[in-house]
Amino acid sequence: MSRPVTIAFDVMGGDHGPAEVVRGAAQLTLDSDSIHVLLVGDRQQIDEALSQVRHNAEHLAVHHTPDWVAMHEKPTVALDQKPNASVLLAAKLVHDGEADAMVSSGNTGAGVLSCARTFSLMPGVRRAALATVYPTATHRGEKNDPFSLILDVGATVDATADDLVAFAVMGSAYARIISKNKDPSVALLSNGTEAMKGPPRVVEANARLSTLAGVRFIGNIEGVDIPKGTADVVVCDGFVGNVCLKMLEGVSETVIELARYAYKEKLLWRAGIAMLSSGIERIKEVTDWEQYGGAPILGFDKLFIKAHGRSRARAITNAGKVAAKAVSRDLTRVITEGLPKS
Amino acid sequence: MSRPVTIAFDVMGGDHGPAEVVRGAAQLTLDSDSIHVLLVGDRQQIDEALSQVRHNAEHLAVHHTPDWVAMHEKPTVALDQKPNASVLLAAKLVHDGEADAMVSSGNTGAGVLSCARTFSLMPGVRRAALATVYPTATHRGEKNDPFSLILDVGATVDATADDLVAFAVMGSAYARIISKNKDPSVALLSNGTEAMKGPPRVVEANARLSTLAGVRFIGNIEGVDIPKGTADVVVCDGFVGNVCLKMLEGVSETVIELARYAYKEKLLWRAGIAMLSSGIERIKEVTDWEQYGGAPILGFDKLFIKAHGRSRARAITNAGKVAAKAVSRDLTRVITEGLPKS
Amino acid sequence: MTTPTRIYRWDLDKTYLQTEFDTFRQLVKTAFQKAHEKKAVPGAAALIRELKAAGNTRLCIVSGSPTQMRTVLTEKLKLDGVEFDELVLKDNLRNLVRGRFKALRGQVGYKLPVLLESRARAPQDAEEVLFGDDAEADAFIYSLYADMIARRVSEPVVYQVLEAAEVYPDDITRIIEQWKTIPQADPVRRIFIMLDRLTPPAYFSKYGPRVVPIFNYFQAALVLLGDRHLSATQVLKVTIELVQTAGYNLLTLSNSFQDLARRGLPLADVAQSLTEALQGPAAMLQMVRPVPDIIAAFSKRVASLGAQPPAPPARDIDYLSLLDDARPRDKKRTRFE
Amino acid sequence: MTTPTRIYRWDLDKTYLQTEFDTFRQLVKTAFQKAHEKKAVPGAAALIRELKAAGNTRLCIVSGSPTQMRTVLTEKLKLDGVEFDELVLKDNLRNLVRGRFKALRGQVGYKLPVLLESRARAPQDAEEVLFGDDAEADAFIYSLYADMIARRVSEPVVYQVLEAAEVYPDDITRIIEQWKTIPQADPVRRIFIMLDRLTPPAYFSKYGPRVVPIFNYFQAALVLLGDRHLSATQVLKVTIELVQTAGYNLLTLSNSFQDLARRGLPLADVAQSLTEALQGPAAMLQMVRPVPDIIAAFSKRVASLGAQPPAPPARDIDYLSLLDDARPRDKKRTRFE
Repeated sequence: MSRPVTIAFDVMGGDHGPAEVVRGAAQLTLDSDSIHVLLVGDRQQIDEALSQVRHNAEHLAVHHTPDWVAMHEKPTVALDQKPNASVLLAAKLVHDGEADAMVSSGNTGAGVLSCARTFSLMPGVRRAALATVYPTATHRGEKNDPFSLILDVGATVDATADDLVAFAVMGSAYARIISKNKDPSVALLSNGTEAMKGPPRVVEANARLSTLAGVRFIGNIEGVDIPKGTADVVVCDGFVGNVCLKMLEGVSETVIELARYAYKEKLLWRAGIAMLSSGIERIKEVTDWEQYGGAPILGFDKLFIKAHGRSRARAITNAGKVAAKAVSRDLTRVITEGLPKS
Repeated sequence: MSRPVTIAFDVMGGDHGPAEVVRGAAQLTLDSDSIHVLLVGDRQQIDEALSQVRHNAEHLAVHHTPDWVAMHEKPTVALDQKPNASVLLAAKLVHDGEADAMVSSGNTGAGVLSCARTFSLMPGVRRAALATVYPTATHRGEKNDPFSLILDVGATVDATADDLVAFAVMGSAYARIISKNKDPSVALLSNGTEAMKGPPRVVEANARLSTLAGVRFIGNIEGVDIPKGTADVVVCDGFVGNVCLKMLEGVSETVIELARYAYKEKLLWRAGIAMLSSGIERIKEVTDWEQYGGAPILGFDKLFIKAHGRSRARAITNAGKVAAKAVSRDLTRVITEGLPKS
Repeated sequence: MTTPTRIYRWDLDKTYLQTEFDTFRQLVKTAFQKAHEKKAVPGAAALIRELKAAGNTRLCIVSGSPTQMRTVLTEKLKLDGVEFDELVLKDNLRNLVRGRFKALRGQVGYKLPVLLESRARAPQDAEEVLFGDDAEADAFIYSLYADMIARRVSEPVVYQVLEAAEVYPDDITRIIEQWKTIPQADPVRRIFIMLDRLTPPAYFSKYGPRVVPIFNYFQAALVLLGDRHLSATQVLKVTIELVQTAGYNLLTLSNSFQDLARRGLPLADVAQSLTEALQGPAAMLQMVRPVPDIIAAFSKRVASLGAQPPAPPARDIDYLSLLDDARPRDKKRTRFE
Repeated sequence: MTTPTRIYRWDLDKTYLQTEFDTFRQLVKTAFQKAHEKKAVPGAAALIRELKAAGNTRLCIVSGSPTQMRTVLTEKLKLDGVEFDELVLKDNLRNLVRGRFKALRGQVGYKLPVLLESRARAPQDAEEVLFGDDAEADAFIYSLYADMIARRVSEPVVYQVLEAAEVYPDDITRIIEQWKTIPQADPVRRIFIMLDRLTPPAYFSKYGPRVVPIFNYFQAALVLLGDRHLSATQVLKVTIELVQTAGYNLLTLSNSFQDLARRGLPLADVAQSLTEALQGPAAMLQMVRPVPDIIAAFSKRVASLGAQPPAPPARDIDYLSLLDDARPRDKKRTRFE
């Protein structure tokens, strides 16, 4: 049995309400003996949700707070006004050692800000990064994983070359630990594969990564390589990464939309789609990444996994598992050791 | 009959060789009485290609040069070494009035650099932008066009707020003329829809566009809005735009790859796919934008349409038509009039 | 002694013993297990020992296991240091072969008369605490039994329930007659339901606050401390067994504590008693290490719940409408349902 | 005069007249068109007038149109100022009704004897220039005719070709006999093929450099200037008709000029003659405005081709293998084939 790990869940603020998060966390208490969950949110809603779902109460605790940050709220204002907002409280509980890492499917900005106000940056890291996995056409690692990791996707809008190098180290460590990929390839996202392509920060980061030990840097990649899965870890600033990530989501939605449109159109197509259904399920499984795990905020001494706002229970469960794995395999230490010594 | 327009085609350097470009240009001489084509490239290869294809020689001329820039060549070096490279020669012919606009499916950098060395920037424009259309889930304009325009996608890697404003004006004018969309909506790509979201250049551009007459600015959009088609014209710097554009291509390839994989897998799926074929054709038509026209370089006094390297004849024909339309509708004048007066 | 006799009635399989017989293979294995191979649910033996330690108590065990297993079961209980007063086993082998009671008739028709017979022999003022599990209809049968003795349920309802449960008519007559010989009383203090299948505790709220679903016997011990069937020191002894033999720790214990608190069980006095017991001189308590943490952890868990809502009130139970709930579920539920 | 007689043989439909009869509707319309409604191919009339102006020339027209149309066709040619010496029409209406020659037999079996008959009547030293189009087998028939007179093709080959073209046996006999009465000579200087269907010019390279596919009669005029059948001034007159009546301009003219140059036709002398003609005092030439541009444009187009490769050599024609090519295509090709 691994050493027990406690994951704090910000139960409030996800698109599907507290019940979905509670269900996902409850499932975690059944799936693993070594993971404990700490549900932070409105006690009554949590208990109401728990009354509907099997769970192991020995591995579950509730920290009540009626306050939370809604999706539309401005993070700074909301956290200033609500010191007991569930997401901030979850971060504080992690900081206080009540839990080892946190998961939230609520307002991303509020999550990142809660970390920034509560956690410390690792020595050698100047800015945090939000990383996320997405499915690709390539499979990798021990688990034959179709996912690549991309960071930053929104935490640091104006990353410097130093930041990009740190992101590369953090992403590499995370892929190694979570994807069981012993030696993940790391690439910089640019507008050309040549080392000199891109804005100065990217060019400089390329030069520095080329000589950094411990990271298997494969150079620059282009946008086309993102869905192809050319690199296991894609490094970029938060502005570019955020646009890319949201675009991938949009494309996925659009493809599904088109398929639905085609479905309505013609009887013959309908028959065809019925026959194809198992195949489409498989494609959807690879395409519809929203249901897989979450996005880690890397760079702080404590880990925060940001699950998608639209996460259903299964995504929450997976986010919790990922968080627990990162903690039990000591992600923070691995990253600290990998950062360039200055 | 519209006034005759001559389009110079850089025949060399596309992925499919000169024959494909010649075929596309030859078709143009059949499709329109008012378009002339000037084929710049190796005379022997051009004649060889013409021997295979119907064309109207009255609307076609050849400018021979054996030199050209390959895809892998570094533009500055190649153009320095080959002053008679087809793409540079095409630009010079446009500059000299032998043609009104140029089309190339070769090395993009060499194309843009040829323009930069040969054409003049319009007054009020500090940096050029490479724009391209891509298919979306939304339809727009008189032609019920599923395409949105995005710029810059690679010409100006580090755009300032001023540049982004100029790009918005250029994109708006181009959409108005080419897509017959009387009042195209224009948006800034950012990591959030709020006006204050994004790096300083984007925030400032947002503020300036909000008060600029002549452009229907709808604010910031996110990556998810790109495939949705929320805006008719998407404005961003060349770094972000390049990554996005190439990612869209990669996603398209990946989806097709997955479909092909599914096809092989199972007899039942094969039957289903056969039934669906017309539906898939329709989806592919909307998804597989590589065959549509090309990407205009905007900001110079002369127009350059960059066709995709993988362009087949049909794409070349369309690129030529788009170029001719832009010339005959006086795109340059429309843009100049729309720029903010300083 | 002024305290009345206390009767603790226990089911065996899944309540006292960790039994798996959902597959035929498990069933056969269970049937041929030796005494020392059988495993008790963590804390069950310690809890029974502590309950028995008060004296003037009776431990009555009713099991669906066949009489042929009496020897091995007796031996197992002896190994665990559990002294019982009654051990009722089922009279034929058929039930074993069928694996478990397939029909409600099998449960109601067997357990209810056994309980009534045992009660008939008991002192009239004897209090009872019953232990069952969520695998079968224990909550239903125990509650029906309690309410029959208290005459909170009418003869026509009992008749209808037995009929709906497909108990044979002459068995029904016998049960009703037996019942009538038992003087009216309200002896059942608690019905503990061990959540072997992790049925959500709220599922049992329809049986009223008398029924307390538990994830472990530490929770039962806490409730019994509040009910004054155990002392704080005895609770600690049960706890020590859980920590030492089943890997329980501060986290699981305090989570279990909070779980009860969230369900509205009044634990303030319990926490107070535990604190005092821990601060006492008894060196044995040092085994729960680190000592001061346990109370801090419990307090923190309770504090983190905010204001405590009132405990749920007692309620009348509508047995007829609960009959369906009480029917045994056919399969162990899978994890991802 | 020391120059020998020059015979210009013209096809009518699609070579001289802009005729559309690919659909039944077009066919009927063509049949009932009045003379002034018929339109000549731009520059054709001017070219014929200039060719005729040299004197000692014969204009022989052979058309597949039926004899019933003689009046309207004669009237049309008169309206255009074209004076012909022969106008051979087809002897029955069937061809009109069938729209156009459906079989090679219809073409070879009709046109070849007509050409041979006309040649039999001509002075032995008469040179010939033939005009046809790419809609039918004109390049094939004209080349065969030329090579038969020159005896570059043997009797067995002619026989096989006619047989393969399904010409009736007695017709074959008559054709061969007629041929034998004609003295050996090599009078055919050029065969122009008007590219009505925009067949790629290279398609005709198998007929050797004698066959010159043309996109317009400006190209024919340029070649005839090189062949000394026209003067530079005459070429400019043809050009002026094209500019004034058909929207030709500097661009289309210089493109046409370059097209010939690319195909290896030697145009250096032609350009020189044109330059001199334009620089002459004739005020008429001022109509081609802006005057200096035309030569500059032509020079630029030629210069932009780099070094001129050698002109293609004359070659023997393998008529048997070309029979399939010569069969009329069934439909006008669509644009996106």
